[in-house]
Amino acid sequence: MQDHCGINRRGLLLGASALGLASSLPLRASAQTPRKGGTLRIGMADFSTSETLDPTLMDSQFQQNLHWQLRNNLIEVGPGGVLIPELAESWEGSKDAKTWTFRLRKGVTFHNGKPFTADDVIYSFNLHLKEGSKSQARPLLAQVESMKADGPEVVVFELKDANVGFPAITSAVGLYIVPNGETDFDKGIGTGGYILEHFQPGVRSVVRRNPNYWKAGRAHFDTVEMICMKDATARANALLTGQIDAYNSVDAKTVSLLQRGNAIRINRVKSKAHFAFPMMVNQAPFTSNDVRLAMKLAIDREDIVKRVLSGFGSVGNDHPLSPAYQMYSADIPQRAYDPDKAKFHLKKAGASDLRVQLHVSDTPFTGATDAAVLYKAHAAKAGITIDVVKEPEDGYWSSVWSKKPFCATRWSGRVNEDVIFSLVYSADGIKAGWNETRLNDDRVNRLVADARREFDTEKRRALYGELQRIVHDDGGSNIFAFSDFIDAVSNKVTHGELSGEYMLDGSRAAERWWFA
Amino acid sequence: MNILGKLNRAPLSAKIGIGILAINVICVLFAPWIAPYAEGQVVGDPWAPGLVGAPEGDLAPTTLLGTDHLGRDVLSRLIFGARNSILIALLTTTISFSIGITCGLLAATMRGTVDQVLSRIVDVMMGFPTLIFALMVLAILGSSIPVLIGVIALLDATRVFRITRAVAMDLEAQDFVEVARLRGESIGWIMRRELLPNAVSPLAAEFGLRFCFVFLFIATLSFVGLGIQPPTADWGSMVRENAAAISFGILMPLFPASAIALLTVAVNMIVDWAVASTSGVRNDN
Amino acid sequence: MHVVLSISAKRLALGLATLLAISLIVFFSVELLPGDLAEAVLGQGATPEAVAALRHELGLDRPAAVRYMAWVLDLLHGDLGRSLATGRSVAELVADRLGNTVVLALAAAAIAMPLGVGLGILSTVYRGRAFDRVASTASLAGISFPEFFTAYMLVAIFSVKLGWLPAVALVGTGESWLQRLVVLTLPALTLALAVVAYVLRMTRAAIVGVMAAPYIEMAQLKGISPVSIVIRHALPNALSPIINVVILNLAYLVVGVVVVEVVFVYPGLGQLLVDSVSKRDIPVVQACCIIFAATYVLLNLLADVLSVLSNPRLKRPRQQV
Amino acid sequence: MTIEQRVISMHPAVNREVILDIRGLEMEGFSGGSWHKIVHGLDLTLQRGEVLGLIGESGAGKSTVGLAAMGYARSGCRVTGGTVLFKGQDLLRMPAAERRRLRGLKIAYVAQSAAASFNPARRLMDQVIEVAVTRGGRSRDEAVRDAQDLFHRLALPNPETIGFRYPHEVSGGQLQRVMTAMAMACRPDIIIFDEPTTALDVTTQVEVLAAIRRIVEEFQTAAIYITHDLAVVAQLAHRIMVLRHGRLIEEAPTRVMLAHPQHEYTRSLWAVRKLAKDPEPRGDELLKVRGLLAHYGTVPVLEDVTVEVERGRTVAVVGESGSGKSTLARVITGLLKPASGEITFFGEQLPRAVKDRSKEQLRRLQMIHQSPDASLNPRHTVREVIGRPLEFYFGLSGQRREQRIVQLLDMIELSSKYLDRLPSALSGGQKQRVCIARALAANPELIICDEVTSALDQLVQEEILKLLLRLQGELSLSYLFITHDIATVKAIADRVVVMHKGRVVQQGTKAEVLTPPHPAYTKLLLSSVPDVDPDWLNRLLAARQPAVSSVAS
Repeated sequence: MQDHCGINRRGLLLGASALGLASSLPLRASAQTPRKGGTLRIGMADFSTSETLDPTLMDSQFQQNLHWQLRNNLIEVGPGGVLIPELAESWEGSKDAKTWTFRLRKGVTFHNGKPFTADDVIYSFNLHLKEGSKSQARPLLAQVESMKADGPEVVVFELKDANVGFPAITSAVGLYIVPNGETDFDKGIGTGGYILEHFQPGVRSVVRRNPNYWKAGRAHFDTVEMICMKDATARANALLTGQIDAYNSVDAKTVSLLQRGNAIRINRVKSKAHFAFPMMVNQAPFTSNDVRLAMKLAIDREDIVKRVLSGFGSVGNDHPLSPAYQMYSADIPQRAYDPDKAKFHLKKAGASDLRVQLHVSDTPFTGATDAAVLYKAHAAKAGITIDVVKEPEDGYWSSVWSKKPFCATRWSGRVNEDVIFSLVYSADGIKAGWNETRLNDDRVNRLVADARREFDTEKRRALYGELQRIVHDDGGSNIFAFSDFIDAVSNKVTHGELSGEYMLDGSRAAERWWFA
Repeated sequence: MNILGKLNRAPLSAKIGIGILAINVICVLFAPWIAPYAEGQVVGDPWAPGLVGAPEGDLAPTTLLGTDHLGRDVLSRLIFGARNSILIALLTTTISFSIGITCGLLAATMRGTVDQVLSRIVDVMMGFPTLIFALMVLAILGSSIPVLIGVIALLDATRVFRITRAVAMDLEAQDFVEVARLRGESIGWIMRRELLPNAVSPLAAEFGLRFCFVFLFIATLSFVGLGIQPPTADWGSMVRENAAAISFGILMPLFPASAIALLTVAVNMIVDWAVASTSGVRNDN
Repeated sequence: MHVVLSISAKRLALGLATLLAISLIVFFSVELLPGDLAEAVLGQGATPEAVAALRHELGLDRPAAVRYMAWVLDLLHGDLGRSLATGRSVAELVADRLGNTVVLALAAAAIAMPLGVGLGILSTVYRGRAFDRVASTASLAGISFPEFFTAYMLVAIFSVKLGWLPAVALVGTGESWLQRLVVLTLPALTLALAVVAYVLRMTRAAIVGVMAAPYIEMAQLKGISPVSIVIRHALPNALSPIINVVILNLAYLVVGVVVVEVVFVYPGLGQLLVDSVSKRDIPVVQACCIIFAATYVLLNLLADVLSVLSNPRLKRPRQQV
Repeated sequence: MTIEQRVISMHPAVNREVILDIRGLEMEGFSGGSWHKIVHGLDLTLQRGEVLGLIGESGAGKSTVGLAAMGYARSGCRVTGGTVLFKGQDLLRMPAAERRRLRGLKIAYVAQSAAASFNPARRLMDQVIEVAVTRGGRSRDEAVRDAQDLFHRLALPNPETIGFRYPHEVSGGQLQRVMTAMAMACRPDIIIFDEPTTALDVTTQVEVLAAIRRIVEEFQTAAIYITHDLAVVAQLAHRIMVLRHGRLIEEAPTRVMLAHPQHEYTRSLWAVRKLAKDPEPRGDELLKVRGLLAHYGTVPVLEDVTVEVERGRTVAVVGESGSGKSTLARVITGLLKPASGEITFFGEQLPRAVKDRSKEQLRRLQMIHQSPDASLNPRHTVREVIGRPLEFYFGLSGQRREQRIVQLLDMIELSSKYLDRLPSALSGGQKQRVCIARALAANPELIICDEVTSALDQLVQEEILKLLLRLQGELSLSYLFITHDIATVKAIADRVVVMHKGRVVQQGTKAEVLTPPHPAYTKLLLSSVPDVDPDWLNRLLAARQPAVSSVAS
């Protein structure tokens, strides 16, 4: 059977379970007709002075936004996780889901006037694959056996193994399309809605509208300026005084204060990002699933969401999928704080006075230390002693995470379920160094492979449901919370339904928003 | 002379200073008994107004100074904060003065190479931006309270060294030190018994200032994410955590900031008086 | 004048030695930082192979001593190196921001130094009286507030409440000097407030110290007026410590403004340094530290020379009559 | 001007206008936390053109009274009663601004230390003419010319250019004369001279005294001349008032006072000059210094100095400041390493540096410093000061140490009630006694006394010298006595070493050195020591008119 994955079908496929997650005012906003003009100024929280416009390097919010102002992917992820054809007009997979053919959009040109062709796609993807590439997209593309152009408008990907989720991969951060042979990435040449005027890393960027933008009904602003603002209060002050029109990473404490006036609107979006305390299942005492269960039962998730996330998040259920994922299983009962039951499991494991060390710092997420301290208090009621070990913030990922048997972690959302399960919970993940719990369960490995081959949505849903259940019951990770994205926006700015992939409307605010 | 009599004759500023200090000391000693709530207890909505600064006609608030960003009682946290802040500042200043004074006296007594080496080391340390130095050390060693104390103490010690050295150099030129040298006394004895007792008064003034700057430095470090880690209450962090509220017209962060300022002013008033009364300098003309 | 020159030369040599020592410390303490650029770049997903590859590419696998020598040699040729993270020239990266930092420091100094010295002189003239007490207590209270708090207060009042001045100091490319001045007002004021108190107290202390000298009593016995005594008789003798405190605070204004830069989103050198430390972009960290240290050394040198010039005893050593 | 004129002018002025009239002056000083009376109802009158000598020991209140004559009280002092009438106006009751206008213009002041009283940051000329230009109604040029004229009259070298130097570029004696010119700049009615020559060497003192006297007479300025030295005041004053503890003891015209002092206290003031030790024959050699050469940096301060001290004898080293006599002490004690030469003590050669000497060597050689204030640690009690050498050298502790301390106190004639006092609670003489006890505690053979009496009042000087003599007799101590004061030499020495510019110019027994014929420098030195005789200065100036400046500078 050949599956034609055009937008309608895909929308049906993926959008069916999409929840109305954006809590802001999508209806009123989208009812208006977009108006062109004005300068949008955004205060960006996440940036670095050392960043460039090389698609293979780093991954800050600032960079993502700037890339998507200047460049396009083959596929765009819309609100509710819908895949929208971008530079690819359509795509289809072979029956065995190993060959994927992308048909490219015609008549698109780069900012420098060069027409967009299949060679550009192949060059752009190869940037990540070439020897010595540091790209975070590289593991995602590891499954690609070969790429070839079939005329200027068609690109064919041959995969090593079947993967029905491959098209979604092309929407990933980093897989922006740049002109064939481009080496000076800081010129910012792309096919995007804006053309680069000025870029000073760690300070700001200015772009102006691309008059020849191929996408209809997008990129409404004359210019878009992004300003790097590390300090949350500075961002709030700048918005309050009208020096900027929007900013991301709102300090949860100030949300209610920002909402006092009526000039500012808070955009709160449920995200796929989760916080967890992973335990290595191959290290004592976590080799016993009873111990792991006891640890999972001994944490009061509600308390942490309320106190560490100031309520801007939701409780996790010890598997990596939030309701923002298409294949989220609502059937698995929510695990609750139950010290008595935890004691029972401990007794069963013969570890009644369990003492463990939890290695944390605020590097994985702000408040990780607080969360650990709260966890320590919760667990004490189950007779578990947690010694919170405060590790240096710098070097946390290299010397603590995935090295210590019990630590803190954060995972931002991934394009689809396959990526997160294969990357973090499979045997392949152990090889690649991403499997922080060292879970090596044959059932998991098999289910991940099966799901990749399964075109039928409902069957896939069942497979992923089983995966979630296994990780929930037997996995090593104590996934206690999903965070929300909070942006603050001036009421002058209008927009449609918001995407939950990243802050600022999936990092595409510049293209999607307009001034009322 | 008896202390009470001396106190009685102290100028008004010194009396005010002593009063403020006494209140702080009581907070340090008896925090759990006098604070209305526990250190981390959530008592209301975030930034709820207290009796002070509540808009008229509002329901009677349950707290005196309102609540902080997590809804904890500000007064209680101020009282507990006094304990942490003051003890940390005291410990830090004590360590920095021990190091600074020892090295300063050593440099002044030994002169020559020892003096040159110590002075150049201090030059180098002072040539480093303080905050950057702290950032790098804290990045290497991790931001725990002992490391924090050590880093600030070391940085402050450079200043103490300079002052001690200058004072001790003057003293060292006095005949009584020469007498001790001629007697054959050891360096240690000269430092401890001849120089130190006479250097106390100028150093006391510095102690007052340095003591207070520890609060500020910790607050600044926590501003860049390296200070005292929550949920420990300390004044600097309280200012930092709640500073954002100022933009919204909420005065809560003023309370811990004022606590720091008050203590600073108080300590310096006392020090000014102590220095003036021991050195006997008067200004009547 | 040869005395001034010889003292300057001596100080310069000492300063260069200090710089050399600082360069050593900078270089090798960066080595001590846990993790390195390779790991910082690769982040959560760093595999040992990728880290090793990147380290090799960046030359981090050469012995530290070799890299230090190469770095110092380049430095002597005026080459600050290239950023490991971006490959951009460090000099380019630093130039703009250094300019910004210096402009801010000068703006703050323009407010703080005359104010501090002036108030210090007035405090001495009126010492022991209400003006002196108020100035001393207020300035003390002023430095008791953390800088970021002062900054937020100023923003809350002058930007959010009154709307007179911008809340963040965004400097682009095309503004006029007047616009720049407006933008710089609040950050400069914040810094000035932090510095004024020191300058005031030190100025006062320096002059009061001189006021005990016999020549001041002599001036009083000559019937010179109190204001004239402070300005014409005491001040010239207190110049050296005052110059020192002014210059040291100037150094602080250049070097210690990270916090103010963050609050006002001002792209200065401090922020670049802090950011580069966390990113382990070693050449940038080293360059910034050396620039800061050089600033400190140079300003100290300036203070020494000015002290000598202000002191006839040093400027004109005794000749036999 | 001839000598005859000066002699005539020494007669007291009669029945001239009273220019200053102090009645019932009461003053208090602040010490130990409360106010104490320091001047008790003093009366003083000064006529136009008259020079009044005000003498007394430290603490007598003479400076306080001198300043009160300007309506000025130092910090820690206040006027509590009486009137100070200047030309009939009460200085104490007029507005501060008005009083200030009189100072410098009508009443001027010459301070003790010119080096400290000139502003080091400003040129001399600016300071000299400041009042004349700002309030004296003169143009700058006028004032400068006048100052140069005054410099000339005061016999300053290079009178045209000296004013454009900074204070540190001019010697102490010259500065004192420049300060006199400054006082004279506005031709005041009164000048207060507050010990203007006390800090100077005797040879310099002569010149300054001569200059002051000449100019005061030339302009017929009334003056109050404050000093502790009767011999000095005798050369200048028409009339002398002796103060003690803030009270007037005796007042008389100069010649009357010198010839017939009425009061016991007045007589005792120059008693010290009568003390004289009979020289003893040579004894066994104890210390021998041979061919000593020393530098400070590159400047030579001792050149080929050879000195011997015998057991139980006193060698006095005399010389003016800069003669190298104190350096000699520093080299012998090991504080300053000589470039060459050797020091033999007790038959063995002493290591050059103090840190290389054995405890025993250190113990035998003790030193007493000039200023008891500086040589006692202000934070150590008498017990600690005296007890430390006992503990350090002999390991004494507890009861035995205590006994020995009391014994030592007894030797220096202090009672044991002083044991727990801090130096600040002792008088200058008591402090110096404690220093002596500290040296004695080591049971030394030789004590180097570095100007041990020069910071003390004359009466106290005498007591200390007597004490030292007695101890020498009892303990057969040897002293190396460094001093600039010939009277002290006469009082204590067996042998004398005269030093000048780092060299020994003469040495021998006391009789040999003090009786003519003298080498040139010794002669200058001896002749410059003032006599208590109003005609001494006249005679001296007459005798050595051409010679003075060639040898003394």
